[in-house]
Amino acid sequence: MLRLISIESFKLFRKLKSWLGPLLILVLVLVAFPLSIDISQYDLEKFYFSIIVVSLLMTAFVATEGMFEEDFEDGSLEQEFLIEKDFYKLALCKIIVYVLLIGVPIAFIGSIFSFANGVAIGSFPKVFLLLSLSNLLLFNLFAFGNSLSINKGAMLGVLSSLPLALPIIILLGRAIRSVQFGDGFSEMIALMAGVGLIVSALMPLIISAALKTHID
Amino acid sequence: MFDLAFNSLDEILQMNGHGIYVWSVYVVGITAILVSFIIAKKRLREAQEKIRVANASS
Amino acid sequence: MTLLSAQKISYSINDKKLFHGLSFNVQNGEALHVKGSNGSGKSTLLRILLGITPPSKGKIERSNPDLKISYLGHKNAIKNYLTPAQNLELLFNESELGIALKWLRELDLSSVQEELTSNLSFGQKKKLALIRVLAKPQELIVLDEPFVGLDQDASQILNNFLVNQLSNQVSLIFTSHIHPDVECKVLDLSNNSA
Amino acid sequence: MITAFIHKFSSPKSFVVLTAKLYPYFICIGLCLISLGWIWGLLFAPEDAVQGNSYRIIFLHVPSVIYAELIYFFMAVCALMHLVWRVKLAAYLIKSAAPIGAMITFIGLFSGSIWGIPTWGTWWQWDARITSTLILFIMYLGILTLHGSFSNLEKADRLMSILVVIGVINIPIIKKSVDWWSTLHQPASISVSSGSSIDPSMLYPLLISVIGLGFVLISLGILSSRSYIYTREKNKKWVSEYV
Repeated sequence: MLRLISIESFKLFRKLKSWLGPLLILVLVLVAFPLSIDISQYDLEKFYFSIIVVSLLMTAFVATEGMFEEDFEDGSLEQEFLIEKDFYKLALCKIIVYVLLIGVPIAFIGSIFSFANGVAIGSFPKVFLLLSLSNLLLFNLFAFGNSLSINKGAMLGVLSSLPLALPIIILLGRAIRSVQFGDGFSEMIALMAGVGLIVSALMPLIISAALKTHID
Repeated sequence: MFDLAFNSLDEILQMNGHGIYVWSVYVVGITAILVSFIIAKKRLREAQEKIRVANASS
Repeated sequence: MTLLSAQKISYSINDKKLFHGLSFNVQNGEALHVKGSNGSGKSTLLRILLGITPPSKGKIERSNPDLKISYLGHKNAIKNYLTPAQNLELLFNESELGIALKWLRELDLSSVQEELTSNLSFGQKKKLALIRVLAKPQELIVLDEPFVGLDQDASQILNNFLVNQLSNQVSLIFTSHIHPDVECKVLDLSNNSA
Repeated sequence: MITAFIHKFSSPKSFVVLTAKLYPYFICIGLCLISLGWIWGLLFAPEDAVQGNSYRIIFLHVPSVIYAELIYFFMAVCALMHLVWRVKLAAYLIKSAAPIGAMITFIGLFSGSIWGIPTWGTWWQWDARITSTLILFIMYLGILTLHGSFSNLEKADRLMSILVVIGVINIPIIKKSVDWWSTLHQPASISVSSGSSIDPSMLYPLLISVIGLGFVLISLGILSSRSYIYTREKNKKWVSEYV
């Protein structure tokens, strides 16, 4: 486990465009959006948060795009299979590393922007925690979509993994409401954390089966 | 229960102004199913033809 | 002692048979040379023996499920955006790294050690990939066309290494169009295509 | 033992032989029932007090959304059989059922939107049913695209099965979450069919068209699965003997 985590974080750090790219895209969208509408006419804070949520979805998708592709293309997956006999640990570690190195920074930027634009939704830690948890879920699902369609392009990725991500977005919308109205926030967090744990434990199992099929 | 709900063909087509909705839905639905049948039949014929050709040549 | 035995394995892809009913076994310290024309399924056979690809029929038995195997296929499993030294760091733990760096010098790669691997030539990348096999202790070595792209010296080094390993009771399975100077059994797939 | 049993009754050969025999009956029953149901529903059933004549879309809409979900469920069962027992036939059936499912889901969505115009004044609502049907449609497309993108068909079969199984878990989740989410905005304003409160003079033709469409779709499935089995197994001896 530790070996894989250190390998994956080493690799991700070296691939500048894989982790800096999504972050920059997020910043770009969040900056460009308020500029593209007439702020005096609309209440930006009313819907700015949903822009953050949608761009979160997009960045998570972009960030996970090449997750397994490189290892598949250069044969590292086969070597890994000879060592571990399956890909459970690999998928788990990859997801952990990606969430920590890309997902959490994305969540951080998202929360900063929500405050910079005067969105009245409770305290910073709450929003940050919420976005991080939803990123954990999103990264798991997109990793799954990615393992199905390793190098077959974004269209297939969207078709196979976006339907899975919609419940998360809906849940996030519900959670935001609970923060705004100050009721049931801890229940929401508990629910998301619970779902996140279950998904993080099970998803690598499915991803492992999919990757195994790919190298067959 | 088995009385016609309409008095004339015109009424059937009109359906009190809702005819356009009802009939367009049925036309599209029936066409879609028919087209799928035609495609399926054609594919089946092609597949059988291919196998027959392969049989004849071997 | 039998390290690995194949029993009546067949493989077909999209209902096209590649080979059929192959049976053989590999003893400790024995080499097996898989021969055959292009597309006869040599690489696939190696992958089946490794357990990566499941055979369509038949089964592979190993003396020990945790057999230590080194494998080098067509794909080098080398990261292009890292330097050769960093690549080795990914592969080996600290105690093994010394041996790996020794092989790096031996194979004449120390001059490009700090360059990006994507700038290396085909043969240099292949040598780098070979270190994975050379520096790890193992019980079975599986190589798919190991001599392609290697220069005279490197081929000689690899050949000596293989001979040395065989005498240490390590088994070897490989495909190659160049016949190396090792004593080996031959399995020819071209007669077998159904 | 279960494995042996399943394999015996799931050989593509016996499937083709059996369904070829059943096909003429199924298509006859299907066509008779569906014409009966639709003529009854369109011409004889009384006008609805609230919705007027536009409710007659129900005789196409409800059967198609029922089968949109049933076909997916069927595919999920097949996917499990394929993953657990490696039944080849199951994968063939998924592959041939998916386009039919996509088509019938499309009909369901289309008829629903058209129906929405006179009834709700809008052709789209983000409520649980509609959203999950749309997602279902996207998933059918995803499954077809995924299968189409591999040259090694056995790989394609297995990856497709994985996606189908994950999808079947996802559908109820989406439904529940939209329900939960939208109840916060507004009370559930739309309920398509109110179950047993429907008048018998409308219920009978509806039931008949549901059963009729079922037979029609099974016949369609028989046709397309047979041609798909032929193409996949064209090198097998039984195919050349049977055709």
